[in-house]
Amino acid sequence: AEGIGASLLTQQHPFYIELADAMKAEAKEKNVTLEVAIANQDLNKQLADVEDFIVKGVDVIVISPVDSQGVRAAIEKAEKAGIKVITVDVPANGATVTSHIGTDNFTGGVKAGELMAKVLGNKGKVAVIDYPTVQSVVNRVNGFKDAIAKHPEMEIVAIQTGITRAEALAAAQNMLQANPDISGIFGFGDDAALAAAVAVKAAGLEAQVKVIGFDGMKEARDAVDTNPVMVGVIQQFPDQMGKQAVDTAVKVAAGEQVQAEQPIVPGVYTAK
Amino acid sequence: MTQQTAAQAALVRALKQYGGIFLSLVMLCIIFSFLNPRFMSVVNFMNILQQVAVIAIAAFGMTWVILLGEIDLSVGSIIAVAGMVGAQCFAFGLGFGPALAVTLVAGALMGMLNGVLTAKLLLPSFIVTVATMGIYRGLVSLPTNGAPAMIDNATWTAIGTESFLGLPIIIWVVAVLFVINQILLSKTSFGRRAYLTGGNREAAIYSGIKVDRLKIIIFMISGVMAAISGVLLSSRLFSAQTNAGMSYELDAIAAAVLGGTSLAGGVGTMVGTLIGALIIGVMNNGMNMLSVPYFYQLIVKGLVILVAVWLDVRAKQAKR
Amino acid sequence: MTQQTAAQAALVRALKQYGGIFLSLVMLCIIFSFLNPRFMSVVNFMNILQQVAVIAIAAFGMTWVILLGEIDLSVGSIIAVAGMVGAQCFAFGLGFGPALAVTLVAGALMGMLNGVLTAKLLLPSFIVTVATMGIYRGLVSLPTNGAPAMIDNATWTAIGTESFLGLPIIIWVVAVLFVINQILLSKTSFGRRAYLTGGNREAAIYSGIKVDRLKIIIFMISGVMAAISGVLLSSRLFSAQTNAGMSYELDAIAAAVLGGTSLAGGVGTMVGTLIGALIIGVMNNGMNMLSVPYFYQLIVKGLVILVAVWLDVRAKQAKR
Amino acid sequence: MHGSTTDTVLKISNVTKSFGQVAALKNMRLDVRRGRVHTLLGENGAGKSTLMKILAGVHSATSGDISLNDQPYRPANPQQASALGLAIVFQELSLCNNLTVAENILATREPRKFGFINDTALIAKAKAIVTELGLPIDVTEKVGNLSIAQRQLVEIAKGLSHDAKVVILDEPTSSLSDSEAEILFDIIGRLKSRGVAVIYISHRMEEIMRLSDDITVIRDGEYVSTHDRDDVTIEALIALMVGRRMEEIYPPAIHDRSTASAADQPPVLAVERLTRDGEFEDISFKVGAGEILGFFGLVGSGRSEVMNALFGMKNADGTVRLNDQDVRFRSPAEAIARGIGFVTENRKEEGLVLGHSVEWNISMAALPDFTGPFGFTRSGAERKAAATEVGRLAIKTRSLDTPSGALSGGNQQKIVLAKWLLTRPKVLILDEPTRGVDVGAKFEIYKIIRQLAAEGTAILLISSELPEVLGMSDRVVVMHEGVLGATLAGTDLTPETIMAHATGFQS
Ligand SMILES: Nc1ncnc2c1ncn2[C@@H]1O[C@H](COP(=O)(O)OP(=O)(O)OP(=O)(O)O)[C@@H](O)[C@H]1O
Ligand SMILES: Nc1ncnc2c1ncn2[C@@H]1O[C@H](COP(=O)(O)OP(=O)(O)OP(=O)(O)O)[C@@H](O)[C@H]1O
Ligand SMILES: [Mg+2]
Ligand SMILES: [Mg+2]
Repeated sequence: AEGIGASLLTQQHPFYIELADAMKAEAKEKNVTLEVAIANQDLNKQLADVEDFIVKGVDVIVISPVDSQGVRAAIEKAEKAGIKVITVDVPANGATVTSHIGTDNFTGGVKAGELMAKVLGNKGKVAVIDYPTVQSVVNRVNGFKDAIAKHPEMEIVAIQTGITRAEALAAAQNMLQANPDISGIFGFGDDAALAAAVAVKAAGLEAQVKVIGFDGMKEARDAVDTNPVMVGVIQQFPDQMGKQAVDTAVKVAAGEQVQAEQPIVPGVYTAK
Repeated sequence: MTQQTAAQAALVRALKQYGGIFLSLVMLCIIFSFLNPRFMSVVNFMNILQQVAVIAIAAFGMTWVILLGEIDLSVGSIIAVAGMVGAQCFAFGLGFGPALAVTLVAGALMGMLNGVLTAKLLLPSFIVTVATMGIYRGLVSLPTNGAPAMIDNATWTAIGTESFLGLPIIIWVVAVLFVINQILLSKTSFGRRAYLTGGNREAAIYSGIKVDRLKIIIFMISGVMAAISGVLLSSRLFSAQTNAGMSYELDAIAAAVLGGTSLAGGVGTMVGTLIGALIIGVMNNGMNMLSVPYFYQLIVKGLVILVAVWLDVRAKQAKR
Repeated sequence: MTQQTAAQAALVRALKQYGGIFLSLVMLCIIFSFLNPRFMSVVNFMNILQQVAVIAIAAFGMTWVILLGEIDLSVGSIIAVAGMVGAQCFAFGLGFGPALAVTLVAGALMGMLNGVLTAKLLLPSFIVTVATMGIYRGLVSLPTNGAPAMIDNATWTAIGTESFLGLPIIIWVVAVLFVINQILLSKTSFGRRAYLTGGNREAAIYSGIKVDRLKIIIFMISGVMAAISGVLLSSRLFSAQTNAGMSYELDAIAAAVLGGTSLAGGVGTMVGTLIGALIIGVMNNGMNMLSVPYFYQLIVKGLVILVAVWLDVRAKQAKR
Repeated sequence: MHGSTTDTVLKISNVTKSFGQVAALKNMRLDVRRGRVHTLLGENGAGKSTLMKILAGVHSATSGDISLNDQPYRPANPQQASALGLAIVFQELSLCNNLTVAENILATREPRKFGFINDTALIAKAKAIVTELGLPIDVTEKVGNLSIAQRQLVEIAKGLSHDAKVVILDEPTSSLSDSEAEILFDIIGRLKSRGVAVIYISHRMEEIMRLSDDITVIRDGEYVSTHDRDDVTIEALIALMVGRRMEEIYPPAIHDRSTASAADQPPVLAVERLTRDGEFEDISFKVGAGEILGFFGLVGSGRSEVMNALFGMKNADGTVRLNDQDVRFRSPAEAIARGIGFVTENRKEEGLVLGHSVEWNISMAALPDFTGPFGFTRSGAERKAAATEVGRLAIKTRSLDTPSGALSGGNQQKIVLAKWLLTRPKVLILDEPTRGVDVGAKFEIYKIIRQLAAEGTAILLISSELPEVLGMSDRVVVMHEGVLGATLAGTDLTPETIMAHATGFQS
């Protein structure tokens, strides 16, 4: 088969679903074949997926890496086979790709921190729900910490891991129980933020605690519109990312030159 | 007077039977109370009970299965499917009652498939449920292509968020299911048959127990319990997540085994399982309260499970 | 002439013993070849072998453990720890040889802990290894706080990427380990003791087998095999991932059970396990080649496991 | 006396053994001399197997002295015991079903070449052992595929394959019929002539009198007395063993055997041309109410298979009529519902749930009777019934809550019997019901069987003990290699005719 092979991190998250949908739509538009493989957050599976793409003989491979360093093996294998690689979302480390299209997660984290400072009046204790094994999340949280550190009267009192929505809910409940004076929670993703909002409501702290999320999928944007606890969400644009990835892949296949870095700056979504 | 001594005797007996594991639970609670005074509060215990509900209910079902000497690894996936079935029912326009019924029937059917494959085709349940774990996890993702599905039925979401007579509904559900399972296991012939079959399948067959039917019913119980867990989980999250319940089967098994259920079959109680589930819940909650970093939580949780099971094994040996 | 008939007889015997499962493998290959002509190519078979190596080697170790009637769920975590230990050794300035040695010793020690807790404290191995699964997964994250660690030792990474005599080194490693395990299991009294103990522990003790020591050694074998898997995996990925090998234990168990190893203990072969691992590998690869969407892959994989185990169980019943 | 020290191989004095609070042995003593068969006689639970397990290094004595060839003897494990020259054939089968006969016999002693097991030599060596012992067993067969009697022979081969100074045989004949037992007696004779000391445990008085040189009686874990075989009678031994005199071993028949015939009354159970490929064919018999129909045959003659088929465990062709109605049971549950009971031959695997209490085991087949409204167990009634059975059969147990696995073999057998008595069967199949049961208890069981017959139960009694079949049955069906040899009654019921049909010399 010819065309584009895409290896995506997961298919159980709205961000990646939207990304995949946008890619499929654009591929149809441009009339190229696109095959999608899901790594299910396992780098070894991603490598296997890429190896299988190589056997199948695709023209270009688009990867949303499971891990920025570990993806090197897959990229090198593809390049060795003469197949150009484009990364989306998470950049690759230690290997050069033809182009990278992705959100600047650190900047997004900084924006979240600034928004938090703004809604809390530059003071107060905040908590974070994180997912420490994912590089893009680590960048977001680091950006958030950086921004908060600029405000001397603000303090991060608790960081807990909440990978799934259920885990995030328990983590948020327990953090609120342990630190009843928290006034803000930053969730590394929509799931974490939405779970935190539920926990705030269950604890009856709607008047005191504000929640900010990251990703900005529809469910979270709706929550920002309707739920006063959800004061804002950092919005990524997977639709743009997917479209751009396929466009770039088509250009690469045609031998055209493309930009090595195509950053997509996240937006801040607050209540209408 | 005699009543009091009878109660005392019952307490002594309970302490003997659940001594090791009960001790572990109490010790954990004491340690956490010392480290964080907020741990010991009614609100927090409600929190713990609610957080542990999903695992506890799945563990009740798991206890039956393990009692037979079998295992059900598909429980986590059934939890996810149940939530999704509920969400799809509402998307289809059904009301709360019918949606709940359809969800529980779906749980029973998934359990039945596990049971039939194990009992009738004589496949080992471990491999059957590893396979159906994948199959059900695949199925749950089909309607929404992997995305979560919102649930906006007010009754459904009330289960996970509202209270009744001052207690969260979730806790009522756990309590009622505990009592039902406990009675079914310890007071009925059905429960006795499970114990006997788990103890020696061959002897049970020769004594006229319809082992295949029993096995299928018990896998159905496990499926229904998992489905109820799925209802609670999705109601707490206002949505059906396709990755919901991932690896909860291991927590459910850990709860049952902590509670003294023997993986070889024939031995186990619902009380033990409940205590086991509480240990897991208290541990998660306590460490969150202390802001223990995630990786250390994993380590501590593993160590506590080891110590608790060891205390229990020791207590049982001493009794002999 | 006689040699030929001897070979024929061996083939017939192998077909009888592995008939069900071997048939499944062949059928899968035929189906995939029809659906995608690129499937049937030397390059692709090398691909499959490399992709399945990590699972296959872990499954060799798992076969020993299951043969004893025990289980090792910590294998996936040991795979991750092994990679991380290697990475830390290099960060510490060690060369390839010492780093490899330290990694394998780490694997043996983790296995030993599982074995000692199971054999000496008499805890059920399921719960011991559920606990150590968490503990080891926590440990792997400590050095880098959850981040992956790069590995830039050229020899280490060559294992996963280079070839020797035209065959990828990974495939050599699998082949050598297969032969070693096969001989150890079928031709030495150590292997025979494992069969005896798994078949009837009491009888083994009466026959003078030091069952505890045997159990500890076998868990160590499983730990070392998992560590080798971890070396291969990290060399393929140029890095140690803290979530590496997650839930690979289930694939390893599935491979062993598909290959006819009985979870009740006492029955199993390395050949069967290798075939079982290949079925899993062929299935993953074949469905990728056909661009089967991920969720359908989960479903199909579950169904194929069920059908393969069922064919095998049937074949064994018919033989009787 | 000729008890010189050179003659004494094994000397046991003051040995005590407790399991928690249970004292299984109190101040036991025993002198075993070379070239002699020393029989240990005692009721079920007297402590015989426990003493043997101490000798074998499975248990260690709580206190006391044992010396082997005047050297202190305290084996830490079975391997040490075997290295010191002691071989044992255990009472409970200790074989590995998934391995072959050869692999079992030579477990941990496989012949090796360059450190690897030499399978050819393994099979040859096992074959040599089996042939030397004269056992009719294929050494490449998996033990799981053998009948329980054949497994017993393998167990014997395994125990005797060591070059031992002392050989212990713990109820080796309990699963054997007379012809296999003869093989064993031959072997014992050869061992004796080689100067080996044999410790022998059995509940069969005739063979004890025939085989033994010395007989030691023990009771309740305590030494009673030691006798030269020529100086005692069976009656005297039984009196010492059970602590009272027993007039007879078989209770008198209820009705006169010569006139009783199934023709007078309609049969309760009529089986016609029952056939199952490769196992048995054309089996036909009838049994009337109150009749005891004996089944005799050699090992593997297919009696148990026929009964399994009758009981719904296996399919078979042919017709079965119960009270003049055609029946075809697809499961034991159906058979039990129609009033059939089945005391199976292998109590450990098919009879008992060893981990559960005596009470639960006794009530298990009659569970529907103890089920009240909404499926609740009627635990009061259940306990009362179990207590009654324990009393009636004199089952020796600390309490109703004791796990059945902690009881001695004979008492376990009584539990299985109690379980089926509770179902009040119309037809009761008894497959080796007195296997491993002591004479006192045997008499109790015989009385119960007779009483059941008197109450109108039709009884199928399978036994490999000729005296038992002769003493108990109204008529006897003899089977040979899966076919029905003859149905004998009245004056035809002699040991000679039965054996002739069983061995196939007359057909
Ligand atoms: N492992 C054990 N734990 C507790 N009690 C035991 C154990 N083994 C034996 N006993 C008890 O020790 C006593 C003696 O048992 P043992 O098996 O030696 O009897 P036995 O003389 O061999 O009887 P039988 O003729 O029925 O075989 C019995 O009361 C039995 O219940
Ligand atoms: N579990 C089994 N699997 C395969 N074959 C068996 C099994 N049990 C018995 N057989 C075979 O079936 C035949 C009949 O055995 P069965 O046990 O019915 O004989 P029996 O007359 O009851 O003898 P006994 O009870 O004295 O051993 C034998 O040839 C035996 O090898
Ligand atoms: Mg005994
Ligand atoms: Mg028989």
